[in-house]
Amino acid sequence: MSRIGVFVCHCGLNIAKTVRVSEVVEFAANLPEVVIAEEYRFVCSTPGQELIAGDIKKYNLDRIIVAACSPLMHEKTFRKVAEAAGLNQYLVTIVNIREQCSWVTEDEDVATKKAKALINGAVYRARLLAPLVSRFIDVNPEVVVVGGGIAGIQTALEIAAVGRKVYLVERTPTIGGHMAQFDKTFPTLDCSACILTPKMDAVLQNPNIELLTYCEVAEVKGFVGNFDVKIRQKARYVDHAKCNACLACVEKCPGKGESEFDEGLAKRKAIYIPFPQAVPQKPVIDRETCTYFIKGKCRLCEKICEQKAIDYEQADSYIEIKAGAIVAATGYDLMDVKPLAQYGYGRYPAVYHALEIERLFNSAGPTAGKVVMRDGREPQSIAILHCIGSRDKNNYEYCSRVCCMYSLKFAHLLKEKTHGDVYQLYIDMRAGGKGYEEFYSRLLEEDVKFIRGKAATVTHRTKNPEEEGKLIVEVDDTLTGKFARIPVDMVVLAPAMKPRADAKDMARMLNLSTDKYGFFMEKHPKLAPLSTMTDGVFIAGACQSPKDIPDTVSQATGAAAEALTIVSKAKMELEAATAMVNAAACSGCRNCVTVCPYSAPSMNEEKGVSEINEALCKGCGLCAAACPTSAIITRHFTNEQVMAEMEGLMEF
Amino acid sequence: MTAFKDIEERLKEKAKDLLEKGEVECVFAYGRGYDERHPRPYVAKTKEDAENLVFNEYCTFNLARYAVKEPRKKIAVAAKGADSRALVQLIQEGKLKRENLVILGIPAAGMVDAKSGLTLDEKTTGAFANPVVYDVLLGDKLPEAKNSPYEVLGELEGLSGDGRWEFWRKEFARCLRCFACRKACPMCYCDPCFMDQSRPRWADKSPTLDGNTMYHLTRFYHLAGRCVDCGECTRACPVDIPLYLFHKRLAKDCEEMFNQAAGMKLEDKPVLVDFRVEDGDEILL
Amino acid sequence: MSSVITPYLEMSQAIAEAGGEAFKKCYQCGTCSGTCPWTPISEFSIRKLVRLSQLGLEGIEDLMWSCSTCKFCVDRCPRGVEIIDLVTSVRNVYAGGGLLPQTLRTLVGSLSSRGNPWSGDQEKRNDWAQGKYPLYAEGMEYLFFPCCTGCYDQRNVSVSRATAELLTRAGLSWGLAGAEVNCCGESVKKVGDYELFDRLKGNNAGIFSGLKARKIITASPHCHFTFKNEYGGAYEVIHITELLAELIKEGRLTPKKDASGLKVTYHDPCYLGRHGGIYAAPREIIAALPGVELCEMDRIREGSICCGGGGGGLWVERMKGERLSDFRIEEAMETGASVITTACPYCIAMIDDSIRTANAEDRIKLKDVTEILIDYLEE
Amino acid sequence: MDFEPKILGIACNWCTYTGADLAGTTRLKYPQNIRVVRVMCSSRINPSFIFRAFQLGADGVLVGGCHPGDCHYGTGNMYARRRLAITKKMLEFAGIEPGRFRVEWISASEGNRFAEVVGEFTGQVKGLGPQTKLKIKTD
Repeated sequence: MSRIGVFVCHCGLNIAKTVRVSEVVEFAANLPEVVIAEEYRFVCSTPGQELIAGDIKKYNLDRIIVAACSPLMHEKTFRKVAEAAGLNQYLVTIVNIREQCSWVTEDEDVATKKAKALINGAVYRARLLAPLVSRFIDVNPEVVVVGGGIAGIQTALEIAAVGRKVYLVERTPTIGGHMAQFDKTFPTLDCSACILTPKMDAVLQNPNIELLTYCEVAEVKGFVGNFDVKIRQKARYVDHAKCNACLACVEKCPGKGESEFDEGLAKRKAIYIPFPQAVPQKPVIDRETCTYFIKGKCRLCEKICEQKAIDYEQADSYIEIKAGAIVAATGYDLMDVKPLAQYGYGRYPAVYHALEIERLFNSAGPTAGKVVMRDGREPQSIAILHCIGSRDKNNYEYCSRVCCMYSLKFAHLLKEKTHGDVYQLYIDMRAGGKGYEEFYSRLLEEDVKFIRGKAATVTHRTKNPEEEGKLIVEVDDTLTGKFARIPVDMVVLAPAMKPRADAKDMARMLNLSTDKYGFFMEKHPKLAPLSTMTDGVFIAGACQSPKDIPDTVSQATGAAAEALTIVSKAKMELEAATAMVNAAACSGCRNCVTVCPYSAPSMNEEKGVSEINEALCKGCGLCAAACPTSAIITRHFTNEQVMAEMEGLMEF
Repeated sequence: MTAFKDIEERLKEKAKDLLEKGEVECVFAYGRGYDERHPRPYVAKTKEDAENLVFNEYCTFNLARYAVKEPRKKIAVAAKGADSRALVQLIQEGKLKRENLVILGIPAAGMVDAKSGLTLDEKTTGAFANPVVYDVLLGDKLPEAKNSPYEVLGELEGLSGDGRWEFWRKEFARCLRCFACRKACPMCYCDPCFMDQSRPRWADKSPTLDGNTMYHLTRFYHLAGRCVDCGECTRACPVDIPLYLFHKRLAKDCEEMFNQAAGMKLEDKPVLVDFRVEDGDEILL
Repeated sequence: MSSVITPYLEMSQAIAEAGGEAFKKCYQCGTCSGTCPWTPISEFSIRKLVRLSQLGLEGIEDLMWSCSTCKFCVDRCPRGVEIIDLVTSVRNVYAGGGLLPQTLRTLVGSLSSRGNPWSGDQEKRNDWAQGKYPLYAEGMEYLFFPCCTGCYDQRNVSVSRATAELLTRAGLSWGLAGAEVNCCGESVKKVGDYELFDRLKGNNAGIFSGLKARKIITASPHCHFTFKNEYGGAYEVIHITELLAELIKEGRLTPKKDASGLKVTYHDPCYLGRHGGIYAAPREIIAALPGVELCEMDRIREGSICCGGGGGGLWVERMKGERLSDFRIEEAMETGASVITTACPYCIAMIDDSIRTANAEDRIKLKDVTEILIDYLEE
Repeated sequence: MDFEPKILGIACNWCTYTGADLAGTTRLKYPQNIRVVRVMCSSRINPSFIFRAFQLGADGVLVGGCHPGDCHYGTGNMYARRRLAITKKMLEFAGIEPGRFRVEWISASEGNRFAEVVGEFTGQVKGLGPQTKLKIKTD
């Protein structure tokens, strides 16, 4: 037998105007196991709360029912009152007689009757409630950041700044990401390297950051506060512990490969660092282009290395890390524009994509900063084509957000470097951002020709002698309504930013959802843009959607704060109203394992029954309804509790 | 069509061969009962046992019912059309492993329910003549039934709601709660069954109309999208409740709504632990 | 046009209701008009047509007859606007108002009274066959449907004969559609006369189902498109080039005559290529000629340029310098080819006309793929 | 006296229950035959709850959840949709008027929709009269 106290609130006249409170109280007082029923003008007020606390002690109540406003309003308030009075908070039941009773009818009889039914249901349910104890688990204090572009670098630095250990995992041989490839950044035109390399160096110097380059995440297990992350260290064939970064090996190496960093516009050695300011400064050997690996002979690097750091026998190895939180900052890929044959990329050498032109601008790039085309000429006229693959149903429907601005930047740099004619072919000029519209305005004054129309075709088919030797960009200049043929020396495409080719694999490992393109889904587009559906995993930068550097850095800083809210606690409170399996009743059908979006249930193959990891459980009850044997108990919403409430409600 | 006698011979041969080579620990098939009309499930563990195997038109049992109890052993199972679907469904549910099973497929038409004398076909149960998955086929493939297995529902579907309730009320009222249906069903592997639970108690322990209704409706639901239409429940029922009609109707609903029939493909997921975003709300109307 | 505009949304609504609804998605980027082959050579702007429909503005009637429904813009449109549907619905709305140009009136009139666009006598539909080929009867494998143009247009009649001859030599079981069939209706649908289209379709569909046709071979990609996408019958629709390529692969037709030194180019018909997705089959047929050299033009396959004959264009008079086929033969000649091949009666008619008006007969010959195949079939 | 049906509502905490609250906050009026049980997610609803509700004397049962795609738990309502669709078919085949059972996706911002649905559904159930088929006979 339980001892239930019922407290009915007038809420001033909000309830009392339509519900005959005294009649309801009298009704409640006569329900079985109800020891005391009281009414009060404002139960949520301090005296109201004191009334409840007093009655709990006075009548030795072990359940309380508050009939007042919606539980979404004051459930927390009354739970606190109960806890303070020594009653477990889960033994509080709120009956909603305001939002779902007194406010939605004017008929006193009807409202009073419904209030009674609702209280009756609550009494039925309350008898079956059980105290629940919040449990705490230890939290691993470390954070894994996946991706060493500007987003990952920023996140790692912020977390390290408060003294927490960070593992920064980068799959290429250096951190820096796409930003390291850029020459200038819009709209301020600061030199990208000048603002990025100090940060890269800071990563290297920071004792709280363990830099794991040439590494990939192989497996993620566990849950918020307790992740087990397995990292694959790809074989570098160079022992970085021994290497002193003299780079004599690079100089001597006869092997040649296409420089990924220079977008294939230059060669690199088989043993290489991607670019001079790479972090770390120590090289790796690319098996595919190494003479020794191809022909079995050479070993020049080994001969030259005084440190004896070359190790051709090196194999992939694995590093296991325990982490409290994970930040995914895996960035983007540029869309492959070759399939869009109308723009001639790959067919005409004078057609470049955005990252290629970035490298041409860069003084450390393949042309030492001169805009020189593949045939050695300096272009005297250039067309920049916006929205290649973006805002396009046939490719990517979204706006890639950064292309308008970097196209303006290209126009500026091209003007500056070539003094040639520059055309911008755009659909809509999107310059929303601090200083962006001003930058657009500046470019208009720089005598760049803006043509409102999406380029239709890039062709070599000339129509008159002036067009000879040029590429012709065909476009409807929509503002005049005239068809334009623009003869140019060079064409620059602004392709869509798209998710990494393997974003889906990463999403699977981290249990993230992706949108229809493959970008990682945030938990809420407005109110939780850095969180994901998996607690403890956060996202930053272009892996969530196309983004420019300022937005990426802001997100990265935010994601660091999010990760810190988890790892700054030694212990973490777990949801108490979770599900559990009554092993004796489990028939091992696996329904729960199949349906749970949080992977909380798993099969104990030995015992043939399922088990629920309560740290992962969110208490939705999906599994309980899928369980044919009623073996799953959803605490606070058990089958008996729900059905008892139904029974109580249907009595009146 | 291969004669039952020939199938029996091939069954014996194959069973002997498998047992002799040690490829399986035992063979689930049929043995002689007290007369020809009443064969019984039989487990051959040695090649000598294999001599005792029989097959005739009365071998209606769905042996998946027994196979499901041996998830870890390497076993061979004789499986007619619906039986093979049950095995597939059990594999989908992780209850059996394909690699542990040697499925001895039996194309069979003209099976007869010894009790009622009715032929098993699309008008009753077990419409599938050919096994859907097998390792060995012990007879020639048969043409599949031309008519829909759901045509038989027409009469009941033609009744008014009140008429249908009257029909089921009378049927449920006769239920003795002997649980033969669930014991015979290969998909009813739950131990314990929800009906054996005390928390919550879903129905009265004694057979009352209300409790029987709850039991049968819930069991029908648990089998929705899983029932392979073998008809074992109905043949097992001592008071001849036509349970298969309700199962068939839910199978039809699942095919219409989710485009999937139970136990047809190894890679399917049972429909009620699966979803598609494009399921659409019209299914709720 | 007045320089002040007032949106006339009722008209916009009427166009939407006639099936052009997709114009709502357009953001006026100009991809369509930049891609459209008419833009550089005429005043026509498909983008402007979309814009005028969005606001229901006048002026649209001056633009609407130019489009040859070649689908180039539709394939490129980043918004997924079904521009051809829009064009036909604009035509439907305005033609309903009596704005059909004179030349198209002849087309519509002939289709309405005689069931073909060439004012030919219905009973003479199969005269080209000179009684050499059987009519289709139940049990035969293929029903051959030569386009009306292949029945009545002199240049195209020879294509029909070549086709019939190839089918016979391959030993197929086939028969001709009887004289009671009529035009597939593709052009008249694109001209916006939905009602007449439905009538033509109804007659043909009735005949096909009466004959229990299982596989229909079409000579014209326009018939191919229409039977496949608009009729919805329970038969397979096969374009002749698909079938011939298959027959060559199977060894049932083998060109043996030496074609060394022969340079051939191939023009992709819009309705075979972009509408039908068939690019490889005709090229495989050409490649089967022993020693032949296929000299491709610059703009081919998905990027091919229309001859101008689609969407009713065959019946629209155009000024010199505004005929796409004129440009197309120039492009063909640039390749160094001595023969331009194609696989559509409309393309044949348009290109034939261009070659003759340009007096280019001695520089380039026009052959249908079937014709060139039969030329080289035997030594 | 007019027949006043008993209607059981089962609403998910995040969308429909909140939407029902909003109906109250905006002082919309709707028939008060409904009594709502709050669960965390529509996927918590076991079809046996629905059978049970009818046995307990409900004349109608209304289930509310988040719109597909908006489930607080990601995909809960997708499973619920399939389960409840089957439940509906079962009731119909057993001969229980399918109009006594309804599933609606009502978001937290759709207070008016909640009131509207409840109004409509109450009227519909009223028209069907008392549910006696599954109701447990106590006498």
